[in-house]
Amino acid sequence: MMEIIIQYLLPSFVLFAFGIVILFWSFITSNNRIFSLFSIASGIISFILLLLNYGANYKYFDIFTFDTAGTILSLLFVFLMVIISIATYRFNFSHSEIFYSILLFSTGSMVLAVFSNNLISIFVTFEASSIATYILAAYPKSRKSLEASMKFFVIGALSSAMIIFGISFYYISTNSFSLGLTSNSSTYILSLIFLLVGFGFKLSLFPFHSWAIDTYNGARSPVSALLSTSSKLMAFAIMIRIFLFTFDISFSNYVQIFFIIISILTMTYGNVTALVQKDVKRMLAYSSVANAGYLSLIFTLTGENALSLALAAILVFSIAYILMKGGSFITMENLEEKGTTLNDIAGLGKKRPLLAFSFTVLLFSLAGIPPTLGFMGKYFLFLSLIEGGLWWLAIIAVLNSAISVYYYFRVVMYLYWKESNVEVEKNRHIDYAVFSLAILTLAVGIVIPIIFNSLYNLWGGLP
Amino acid sequence: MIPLIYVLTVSLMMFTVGLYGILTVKGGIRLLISIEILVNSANLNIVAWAVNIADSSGIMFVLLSIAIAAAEAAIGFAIFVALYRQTKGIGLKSLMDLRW
Amino acid sequence: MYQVEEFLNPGVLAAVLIFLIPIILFPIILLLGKKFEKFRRYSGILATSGIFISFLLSYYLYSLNESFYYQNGWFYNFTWGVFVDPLSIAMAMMVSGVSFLIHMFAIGYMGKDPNRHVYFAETSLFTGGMLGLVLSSNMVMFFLFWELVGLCSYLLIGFWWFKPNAASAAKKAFIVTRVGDVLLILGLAVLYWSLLPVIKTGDPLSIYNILKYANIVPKDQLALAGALVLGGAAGKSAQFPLHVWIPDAMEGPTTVSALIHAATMVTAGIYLVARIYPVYLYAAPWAGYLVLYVGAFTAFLAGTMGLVMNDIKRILAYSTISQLGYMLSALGLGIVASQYTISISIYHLIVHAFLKALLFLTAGAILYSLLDIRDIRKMGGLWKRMPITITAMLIGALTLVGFPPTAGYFSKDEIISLSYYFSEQNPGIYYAWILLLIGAFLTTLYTFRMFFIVALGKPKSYAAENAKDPPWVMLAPIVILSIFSLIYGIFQEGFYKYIGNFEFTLPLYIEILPFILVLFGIYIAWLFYGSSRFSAQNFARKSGFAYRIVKAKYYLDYLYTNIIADRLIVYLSYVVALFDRYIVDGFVNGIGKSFNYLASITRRLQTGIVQNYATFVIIGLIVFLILGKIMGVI
Amino acid sequence: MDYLLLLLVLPILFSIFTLVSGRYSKILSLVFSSIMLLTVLLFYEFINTNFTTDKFFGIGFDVGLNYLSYPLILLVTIVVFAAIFYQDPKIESSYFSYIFFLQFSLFGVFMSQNLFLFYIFWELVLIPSYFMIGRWGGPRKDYTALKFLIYTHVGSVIMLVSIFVLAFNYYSLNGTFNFDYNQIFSAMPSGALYYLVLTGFFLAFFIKLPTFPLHTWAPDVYVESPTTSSMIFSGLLSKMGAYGIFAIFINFKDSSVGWLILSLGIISLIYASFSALAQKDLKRMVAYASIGHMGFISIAAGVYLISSSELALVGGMFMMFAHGLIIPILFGTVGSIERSTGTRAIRDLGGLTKMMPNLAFLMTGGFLASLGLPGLAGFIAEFSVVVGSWQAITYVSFLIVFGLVLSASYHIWALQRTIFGPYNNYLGKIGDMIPREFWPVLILFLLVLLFGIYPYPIYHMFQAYMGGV
Repeated sequence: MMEIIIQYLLPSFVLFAFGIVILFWSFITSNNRIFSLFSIASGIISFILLLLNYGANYKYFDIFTFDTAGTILSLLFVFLMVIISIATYRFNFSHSEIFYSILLFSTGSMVLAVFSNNLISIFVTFEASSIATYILAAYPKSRKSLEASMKFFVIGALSSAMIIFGISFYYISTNSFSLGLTSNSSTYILSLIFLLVGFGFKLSLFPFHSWAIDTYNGARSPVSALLSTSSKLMAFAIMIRIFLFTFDISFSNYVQIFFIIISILTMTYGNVTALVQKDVKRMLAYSSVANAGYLSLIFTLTGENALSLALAAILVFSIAYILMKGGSFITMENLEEKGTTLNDIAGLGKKRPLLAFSFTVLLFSLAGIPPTLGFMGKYFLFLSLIEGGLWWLAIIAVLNSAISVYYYFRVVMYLYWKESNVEVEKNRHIDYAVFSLAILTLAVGIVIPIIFNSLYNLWGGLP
Repeated sequence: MIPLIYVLTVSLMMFTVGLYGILTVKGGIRLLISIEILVNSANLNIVAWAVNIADSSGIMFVLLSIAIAAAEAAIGFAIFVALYRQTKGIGLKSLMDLRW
Repeated sequence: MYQVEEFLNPGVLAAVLIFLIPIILFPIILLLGKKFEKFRRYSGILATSGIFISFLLSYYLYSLNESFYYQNGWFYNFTWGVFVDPLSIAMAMMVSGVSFLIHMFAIGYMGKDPNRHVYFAETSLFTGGMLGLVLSSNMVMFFLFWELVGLCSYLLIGFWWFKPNAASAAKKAFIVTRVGDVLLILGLAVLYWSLLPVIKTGDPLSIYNILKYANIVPKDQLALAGALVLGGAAGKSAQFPLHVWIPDAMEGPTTVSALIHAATMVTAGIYLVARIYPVYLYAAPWAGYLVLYVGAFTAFLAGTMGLVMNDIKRILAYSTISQLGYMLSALGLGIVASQYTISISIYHLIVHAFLKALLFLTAGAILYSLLDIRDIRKMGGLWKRMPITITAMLIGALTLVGFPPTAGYFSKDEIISLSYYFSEQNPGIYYAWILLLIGAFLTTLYTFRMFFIVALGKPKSYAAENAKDPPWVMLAPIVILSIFSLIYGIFQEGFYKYIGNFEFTLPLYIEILPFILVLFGIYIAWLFYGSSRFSAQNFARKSGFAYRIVKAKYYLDYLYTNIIADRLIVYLSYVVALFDRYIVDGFVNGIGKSFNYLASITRRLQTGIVQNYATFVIIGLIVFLILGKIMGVI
Repeated sequence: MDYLLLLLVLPILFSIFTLVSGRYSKILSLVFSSIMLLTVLLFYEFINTNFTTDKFFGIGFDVGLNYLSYPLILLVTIVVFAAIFYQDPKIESSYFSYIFFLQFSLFGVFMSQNLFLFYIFWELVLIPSYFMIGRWGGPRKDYTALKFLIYTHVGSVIMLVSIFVLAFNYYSLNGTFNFDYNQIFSAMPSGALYYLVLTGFFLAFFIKLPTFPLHTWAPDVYVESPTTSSMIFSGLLSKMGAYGIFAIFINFKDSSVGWLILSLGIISLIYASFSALAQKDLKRMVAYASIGHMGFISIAAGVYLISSSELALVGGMFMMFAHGLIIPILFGTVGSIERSTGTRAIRDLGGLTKMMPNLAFLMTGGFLASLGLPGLAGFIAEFSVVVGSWQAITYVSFLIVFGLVLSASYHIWALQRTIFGPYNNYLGKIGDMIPREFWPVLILFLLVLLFGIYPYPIYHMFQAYMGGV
């Protein structure tokens, strides 16, 4: 028993260990590159360890289920972490060891969170990652980032209180913290609502999204990359386990209607408001809200075929989402000093061809232009909507993505045929990081239809 | 043995108080306090039920959540201190550079 | 009539070469003339000789003395090929002959023009197109050449493109004829669908099939097709109400007017009706009446308008229109009486080609020596100064009015008598007879008005005083044509036999009635214009209102040009353009704008104050609780 | 037949080569495009051959040539060759790589055999077009590029939803996914979903075509682009819509739809003629002329849906080929007028024959071809459509021929104002078309003449396609 569970916990423990090592190493040197190399190394190690566990489906009591979907997601988290560490190789701030160690801690706890299958473990891991990300958002303690982190923290604390309430109601109605239990009492529904509020904050669904925009905008770009992708997908995985595998059993149409409203509002709000953003980073923040809307479409589905298709599709969407959103934010990192408005990125195609090209590919992917991965993600997601009979919802979704094309391609316009005299300093590492993401976006996009079959029923803990 | 309903009522009161605090207070520290009240009302909920059905896992959860709340409070306090260093003051209304 | 299978048959080859040679000359002359300055001098000779060859070839076809057709797949189930029968042979010989003579004249007439190579290239292309038109075996191919000659007329009217009148006249000619052409297309469409079920396989629009199967097609469909085709014919042959373009077309060189707008192209419409004659013959009767009365009315109307013109070429233009009306009404008569009267119409067509070419060439000669003065009131007393030309003109005039023993007497009076002959069995034709009779009188009147004013009296301009006969290269065609016009009458019998005879006899007083009218008309013209016993001005002043209407061409030009084209269409187009800009496109842009507006509202939610965000969260919570309450699960 | 992939691989390679080849790219791209021309001509052997991979969810890389797609691919190659030959001086080296990329995506659109692949290539076309408009466009290029992008993209995404609906309907009927053109339409849903599917395809194709209420992107795009792009866009982008209609949309065997698109076609024919008549800008007038011609395609499709008249449909197909050859001539001549005189306003021109005889010749030829003069390719198409549609719609045909008269009138009017009449001396001394403008346009014109007199080579392919259908 013990040695098996160790094998599954090891990837995240490696991250924790390295985080501590980095903290101690900072007594020896304060060289940012060493820490970055440390985190890259740890990332690679835990990546390999995760790959070894790939395909397993192992339940540790009702606390963790180590299923393949979770493995895929955590592989993505670790991969993004490595990319971030590569991109921030040239960081020159004081106490960058804090940044890296906390990056490792948060990623590790996220890795645990996507596996956890019990409200206690979910709560603990979720809160651990949230607390870590509060600190990350504050880094490097500039006024903007502090304000971002403050807002993040206040709303986060509020919603963690909501989560505890939700858990308490769940506990009251089922006398247990383990998922998958049903009840017909009204406290059960209360717990559903409170949990929805609590986790919807992390996923930045419509009424609970406001913090996200300011935080992604104010925080340092790699941090925004982490927040808008990894932690969001972690919350998403948790919500799948809670809502699809638990509440859907007895109150499916209730969940469905909630999420139809939420997803429509979220998509539309994000896309429409992004239209008028002059600041690219803020625009990306809004678009990530919109993407949360796409993600939450899965909860509107009922029916065996539709759900199994959607659960596979959501993995494709998550891969696409991590690659393109993370890449876009990391691109922003390069402009952080000069400012990230449209005028600042103008003419990037001439100054930094490689970066501009990669960013363009990522934007195409965000806009859902085939054959990029972003298109495939949306494609399979909407396919599952049609399968579930919600074709009108699918139409709303595709119209939303059609709107989004406007602001993505306006950025491309500024990249390539607008001029500005803003000087952008050269940073090879960011180029490589973003370029690798862009290439992956294209390559995986082409192979996805072939490997899509293998993405079916990878979620453990299905009722 | 206090009847369950009393406890729950108290927790409900605490909940409303905390909520009211979060929505109204001007300063950051008071915000932290009201969040603590909120969290603890929930904890109280769980504890009461755990005692009611004599289940240890509830107690365990509450212990964890108290610890986490403490950590959270610490972080929040740190953030507000750092903010105070930057801008002499932690009035919540004064921090609105990032908007629209 | 038999089908020739193989292409390499002397008859077929000859028929193809007849129209291919002049067409091929077009690029050759154009390119050579563009490359070498000094080739241009010879371009006229090249073109003329090429057309002479096709004249010889058409004579060869005539000598073969057999009618055959050849057709080969073109596209879909349409075919291309040649259709050779007496009708087309006669037309081909007329076209190539007249065109040959006019080209010869043009060698002198256009001799000084810098772009004469373009002129001759285009005229030879035109001739090729016209020959192709008369020889084509399929209505689609026919239509191709039909439009080709229309294009050439467009280009040649606008030959002096720098003159604004010429440019606008060319535009007018093209668009007015285009109206007819689209009607013709629809007519072909009707024919196609009405013949398709009848013939199991093959080309519904091949002339052979049309002639063969017309009798078993429903009558009303045939009538519809006939009416639409007649529209096309009216456009090309300037019949009412599409006659307005020919007078303006006189802006082009006179030789062009002679060749295209008098002798050959304008007769294409008549040829079209004659070509698919059975379609009308077996159609519902109203089609026949339509043909007849369009023709007769045009003959009358154009005669009246010819009376009041002062531009010599326009007078001739209106007389052309009225003569075409005679030809058309000749066909119409036959149709109404269901008789085969093509020969009479075509005979008048050919006679008219000679005499009108003659008249136009004489007019060209006059313009040539009067330096392009076209107003007859500035002429006068030219008989003394250019005797040969004016004598030829007199011959032409006599032939036009049908003065025995000129050819006109045998052709035109035949039609009038025919109308009377048919009106005996068929009273509906009676009015046509009246119209044609008056038309004959009017013809005499305007012709001799023109002749007297031009020939007699005193020169009324400096140029007129020292005018003289043109060089021989221009006189020769005139002389040849006048000889033709004089003696062609003797071929009447033979021609009728060749095309297909239709004989009838009438009492003498009817036979000579037109002749009496002609004498009367000449006398009146003499009274007014020869010996100015009466003054035309006074007469015009007395009949003021009628005069004004006629002078204004019955306001038809005004209606078409000023009201329909310049007012209706243009203003409508402005309205449509504004609609496109502000409604259709405005709607599209409005969607974008409204989204931006919406965004400027929604972004206000993002106040930046953390407690508002907290409030949103709480509101969301409450809303969901209420929703749960509504759904009745709490 | 694996050779087919060559048609898709070559343009991509060429576009990469031209991208890296720097200042040699102009000449290189000319060489490449002529190579493409030869290749496509050789591929006449491979008509009716397919290349397929094994399928996942009915999605495979299935490309093929048939009698409908081959003429279009030939057209694409010819027009691209002419446009590259034309070489508007505004454009830079990297432009050509976009052209070849566009060629690649167009080939994909015309060759793909299942709807999924079709959609992918259909959307892929947007990217090079967006860049070509935006980077080398006129003063309003940003607005135009984004308008074009959003407008066409909205249509496409709704088509995507309809493709899904079809696919799932097929799935529910046969238990397997299948996106093949010929089979997926056997599973046409009923009720609201039917109209959804209809709307999706309708929007996608008729926006691209473009047809009356959905046309406003086209004039902006054609006018804002440099001449080379105008030739390519007007000649080829509209053909995507036409191909979609003929290959896919006519699978809706529904006569009421037929009446709808027939009336839209007639309206856009007349409407475009009126708008063209009102234009002050010669290039914009030509743009509207192009829209008017596209009306014939929807007329043909509508007539086919009403009465399955093969003549009309084949005529419409031929129209799409002829129009692809004719419209570039018009834009080419207008472009050289603009280069030479510095203006496009009809008011400022006049009597250009004096200074630019070659231009006068080609422009007259192009305009006459565009108004459907017999002997030029446009006539064959218009004649087939009008004759073919009589039986189905009898007297409605009068509206069509009214549109013909209108189009004739504005073409002739423009000719009279620009190249005839007195010469406008303010233009001063101007030169004629220079060789790089003259030859491509002449080649196109000679092709138009050839196919006007001897349409058989193309016409029989479309007929064979109809025979196959």
